[in-house]
Amino acid sequence: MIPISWSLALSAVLFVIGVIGVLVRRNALVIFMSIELMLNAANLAFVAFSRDMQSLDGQVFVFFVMTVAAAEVAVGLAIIVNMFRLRETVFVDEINLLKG
Amino acid sequence: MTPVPAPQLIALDWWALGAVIALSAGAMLLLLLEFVPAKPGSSRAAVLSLLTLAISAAAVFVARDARRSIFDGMFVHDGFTVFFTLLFCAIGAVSVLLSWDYVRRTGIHHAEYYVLLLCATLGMIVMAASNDLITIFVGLELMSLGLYVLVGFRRAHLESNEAALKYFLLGAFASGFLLYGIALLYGATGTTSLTRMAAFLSESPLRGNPMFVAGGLLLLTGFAFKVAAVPFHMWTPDAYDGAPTSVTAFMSAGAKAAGFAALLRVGLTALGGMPAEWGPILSAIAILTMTVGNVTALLQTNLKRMLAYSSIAHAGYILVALVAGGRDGASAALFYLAVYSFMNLGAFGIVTMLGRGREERVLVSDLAGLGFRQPLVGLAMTVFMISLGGIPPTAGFMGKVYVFKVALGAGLVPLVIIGVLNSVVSVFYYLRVTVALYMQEPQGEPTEVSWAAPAVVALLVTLALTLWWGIQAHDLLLEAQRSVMGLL
Amino acid sequence: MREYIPVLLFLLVAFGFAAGTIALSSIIVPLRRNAVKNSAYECGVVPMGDARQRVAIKFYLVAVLFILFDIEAVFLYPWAVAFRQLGLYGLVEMALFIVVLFIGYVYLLKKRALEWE
Amino acid sequence: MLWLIPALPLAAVLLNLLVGGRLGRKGVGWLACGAVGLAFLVALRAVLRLAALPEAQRTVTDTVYTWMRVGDFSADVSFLLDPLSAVMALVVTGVGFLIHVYSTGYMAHDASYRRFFLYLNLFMFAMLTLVMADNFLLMFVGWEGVGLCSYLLIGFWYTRPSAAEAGKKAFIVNRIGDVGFILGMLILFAWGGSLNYARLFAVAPHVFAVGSTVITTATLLLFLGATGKSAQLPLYTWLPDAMEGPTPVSALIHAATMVTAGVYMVARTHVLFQLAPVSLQTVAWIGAATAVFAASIGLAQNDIKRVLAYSTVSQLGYMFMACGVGAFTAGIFHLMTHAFFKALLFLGAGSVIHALSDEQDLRRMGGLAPRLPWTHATMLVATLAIAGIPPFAGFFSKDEILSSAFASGNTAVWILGLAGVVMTAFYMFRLYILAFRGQPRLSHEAEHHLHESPPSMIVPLAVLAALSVLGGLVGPPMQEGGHAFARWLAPVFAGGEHAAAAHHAVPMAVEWGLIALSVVVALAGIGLAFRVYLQDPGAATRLRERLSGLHRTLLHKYWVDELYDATAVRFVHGTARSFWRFWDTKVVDGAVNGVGYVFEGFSAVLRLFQTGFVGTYALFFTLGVAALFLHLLRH
Repeated sequence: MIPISWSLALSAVLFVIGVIGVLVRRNALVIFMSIELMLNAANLAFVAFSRDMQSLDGQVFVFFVMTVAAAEVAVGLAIIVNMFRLRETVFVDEINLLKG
Repeated sequence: MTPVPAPQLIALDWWALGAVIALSAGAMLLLLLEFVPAKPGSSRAAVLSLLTLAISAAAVFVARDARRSIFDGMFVHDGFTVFFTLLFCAIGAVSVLLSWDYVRRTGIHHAEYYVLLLCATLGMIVMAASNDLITIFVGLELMSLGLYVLVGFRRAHLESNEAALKYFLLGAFASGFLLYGIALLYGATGTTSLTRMAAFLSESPLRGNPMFVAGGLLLLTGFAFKVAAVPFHMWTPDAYDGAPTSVTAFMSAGAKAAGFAALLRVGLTALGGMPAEWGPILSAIAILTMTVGNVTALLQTNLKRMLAYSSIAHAGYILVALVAGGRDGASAALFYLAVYSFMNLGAFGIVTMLGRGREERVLVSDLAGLGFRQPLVGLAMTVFMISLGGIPPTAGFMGKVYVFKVALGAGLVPLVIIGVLNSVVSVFYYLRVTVALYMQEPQGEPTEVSWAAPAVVALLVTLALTLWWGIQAHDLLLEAQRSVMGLL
Repeated sequence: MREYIPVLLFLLVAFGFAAGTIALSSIIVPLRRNAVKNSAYECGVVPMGDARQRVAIKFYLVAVLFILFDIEAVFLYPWAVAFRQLGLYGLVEMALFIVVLFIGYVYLLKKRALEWE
Repeated sequence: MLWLIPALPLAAVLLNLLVGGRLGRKGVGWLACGAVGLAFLVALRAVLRLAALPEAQRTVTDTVYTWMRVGDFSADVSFLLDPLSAVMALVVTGVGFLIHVYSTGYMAHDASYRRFFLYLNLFMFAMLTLVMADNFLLMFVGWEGVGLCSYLLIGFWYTRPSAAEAGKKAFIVNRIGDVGFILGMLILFAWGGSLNYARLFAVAPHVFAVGSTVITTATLLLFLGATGKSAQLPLYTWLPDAMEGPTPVSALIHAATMVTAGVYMVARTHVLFQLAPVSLQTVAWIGAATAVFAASIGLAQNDIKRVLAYSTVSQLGYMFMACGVGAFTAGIFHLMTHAFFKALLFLGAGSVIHALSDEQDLRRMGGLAPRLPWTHATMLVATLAIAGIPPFAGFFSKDEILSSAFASGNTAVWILGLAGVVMTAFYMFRLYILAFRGQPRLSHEAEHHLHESPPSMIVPLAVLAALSVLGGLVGPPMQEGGHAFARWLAPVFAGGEHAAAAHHAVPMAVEWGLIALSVVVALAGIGLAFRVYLQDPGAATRLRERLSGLHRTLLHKYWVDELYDATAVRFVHGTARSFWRFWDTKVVDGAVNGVGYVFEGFSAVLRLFQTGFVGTYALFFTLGVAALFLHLLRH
């Protein structure tokens, strides 16, 4: 059996990769994918804890997170596509009408 | 293979769940009604939304004295839930009234607008009523997803879309942190139920357990984002600025109150009062939030942005109450939230009325001379501004008095002094609005006001409450205290 | 303090790994841009036209809708596993769940979101 | 029924808002004056009832309702009538009523007649709330309210940029003072546990050690609030600018009532101030310094209202001086007499301005005495009163202040006070002479329209003149067991007036000496004014003949006059003017604006962070999280 610390380490690494991805990428879609990575890192942690503690709560939580993530995809993609239609760009460093 | 017992719902529970059921049903009904042709320009959707909100509020009001824990403790019906459900229904209703004419003017009059507004309200209620991190998360996302779309509802409008994109990306980012925090808390305590977490912690306090503390902090971060606390606030001015103004009004009141509701519930129920480690952190955040919000607002020329920064600053005052902690702190926060919601709705409400047709006037200078041409608008705006500035005899003043009183009681003298200094600074930019109203002549085309009966009703209600709670704060205060006492 | 050292190490490893991979890839990969390299990768076939060409929005719409409705399976599975234990209550709840989704489906149908042309 | 006193003007405000448009000018005027007049009568009846009570029970409170109650903390809307607030309520409603009546004449031709009375009544409501509150919180409500009204009324003619600017300045300076007030209040609450006067003052001696840092800080902060509202050094600059408002406003708000709120507050909290000797010393010194400083500036002003404004600042300084040496009775006494004669001076000045078609420059007046007989007579009374000539009201109160200062051993403060007396007499008679005596120097236009004011303006002048003559008689010096006014206030200041006790220890002869000295000094100032301003070669011969005795002696020593003119006057003028130019416009304004610039600078910097880029926002978010974790690691 894989020790829980390994799963947790993996989850932490995934999370940090996600955070760094959000910080360094400029394509809104890629940023969004990085955020999904963060969510999945959390999912991994949930599942790992769940198995470690023999409790189902964590796994149930993962279902909800997945659902929410799917809904977020729908909304997010809609916003990003609309942005592309209006501005012909998905690069977040070209989008700053609102500032100050 | 023992059967899982079905939850036994007594009649009272159905009333308690009434708000949630009514809002879900109302939202779905509105979606389906889209396909029953209506007269062009019909107000069906708005009326139905109001009705739904009224039914929700009424259902919860009927069961206001009940204390029920439903669905294996995931959903609790207690004083706290009742207080916030009523608050959210009121915020929703005022927002619907403000949207009524505004959405027509700006060409976003679709039933979906109201559906999303109802869903977001539902999310807020779920956040306040949840006693489990799972449902809190679901409620938060329900609210956020609704708001993301509402912010970007003017699809052809560059600013609206940009605001939605920023709000969405950062909101999802913050959700990631929140979720990871929940995961760590779950790992540390083995449960997501707030009650069981509290029980677990009372047996084996995890003081200093890194996983527990880190989890708590990440959770705090997630909520701090929703309430727009510095340094997690940066989305606020842009999102408020770009969003349709009626949506700005709704989210500035509702989302903030919901964030604080969840934070308070988690802090008070699960973590046994605010954890000691949070004290200095919350103070630092409160100081930063007040100061950055107020100081940045000083130079704003756009009314919506100015009010956005002001709403950041107000989150700071509420955080002061949270630092004071305990039930007193919580009741001060509730009191302030209720007061804040209405004065802010009123202020943004006036902004929704500025301009005719598609034209929107959102600059402070657009108010020039309006005080004399439109006395009601001038008077109402002045009252909202002095209330936001914490000047008597308005509700905002009583809110600050109570928050600072509680903080003094907890020995937070420096924090209170900083708060007071901040509220003095804030008066300068609120005053600019009144100066514009009464002491400036319009440059160029004077601003027209779009009068519409529903918006006027909303304005009068918020105005009356802002004044009433300034003169007679006692009832609301008792209500806030009772709600906190009744926390299950 | 001592018990935080693992956390610190943990963070260091996590950050280090992430930073390391990025750094490594930028170091060991010789950066020589040219037109061919900058063009989209299309499984060895010479790309035709700009890859940025807009895909019909329908693809995206259908894909997203598929995901949304597909997700319901996530909830159906556990229910199916524990179907007998949950009994009638579970059945009713699942029915409600499906009804809510169905309303969404009806809405989509009526909005002609699923019609291809 | 105490609540009725502030409620009456408030009711007038609401009526004016609701139906004012239909009432017409006359109706609006009647409504506004009637409400205040009625408030005066109600106040009078309440005070008479109070006086009928035995001395120890002369405290009536009337709780209207409770704003909020939290545990032991309660914020009440509750009014208090004791001898001190009785004096204030009568002065405010009485003088206020006269000024309202006057305004119906003065503002008769203004386009915004209704708005004017709306603000004025609102002010009365706020001011009465301030003086009749029985706790700090309600007092603060009134305090902010009068500030707001003052701001609205200074900027009343908002189309004039200078008026709008002056309004803003008043607001900013007052906010600085307010910070002090709020913080002082917070400290008192944090340590004293209550904001109710009675409760706080009862526990204060047990909670605060005499001279402890807490009470010193708290009282100094309160005093900062008072300096803002009462225009003392260094926060006085807004008051002269406030003269941009209509003249009745200057009389009511910026002379008789609102600006004395700071003095009232210090007197009200005398229990606390007496626990902090350092604060009391500060009050005395600031008061004395302001008294002299503002008077010296008054010497060089040519705008009739500005002279009066600096004079107000100076007189307020005397009141603080009295409080600072522990003679609170004398301070309140002077507050009352000052309300009479200063209101009269402003109204008289208003009458002059009105008669001259809005001319305010003293250099374009002169010789008005025969043309405006009523205005002239009443102004002369007021001028004599402020100069401290017996038996006019100002003499009694000012003399009491000076004697108390002398008796308390603050000789330096006393000397400053005496210096102020000379200057006061000098600049007031300078004003009087330039306006009413000598050759007319009017513009042709003003000459043409010159007319005495209507009865609605003259009657209030006459009443105030009577009060300026008789008002001092309630407090003649050297009475066994204190004079009537002191006995009336004794229950409030009981046991507190150590300085007053010392005052009575001064031997009779010394006391007479002090009185004589202050009168002589005042007369010297007056004489000097006559000499300098009527000696002018162009001055009317009639006056020269009337003063021929004095004139001849002067003529004799013509070179002295020359020298005086060349040195002293020029010097005094020069210093006063440069003081005004430099200190007023550079240092104080600079500081006020500087605070603004600093904050705006911060604001500009903070705005830079708001780049509009999602990446920046996410970065700050992450940095925030990182900071939280670093904080954890350190603990």
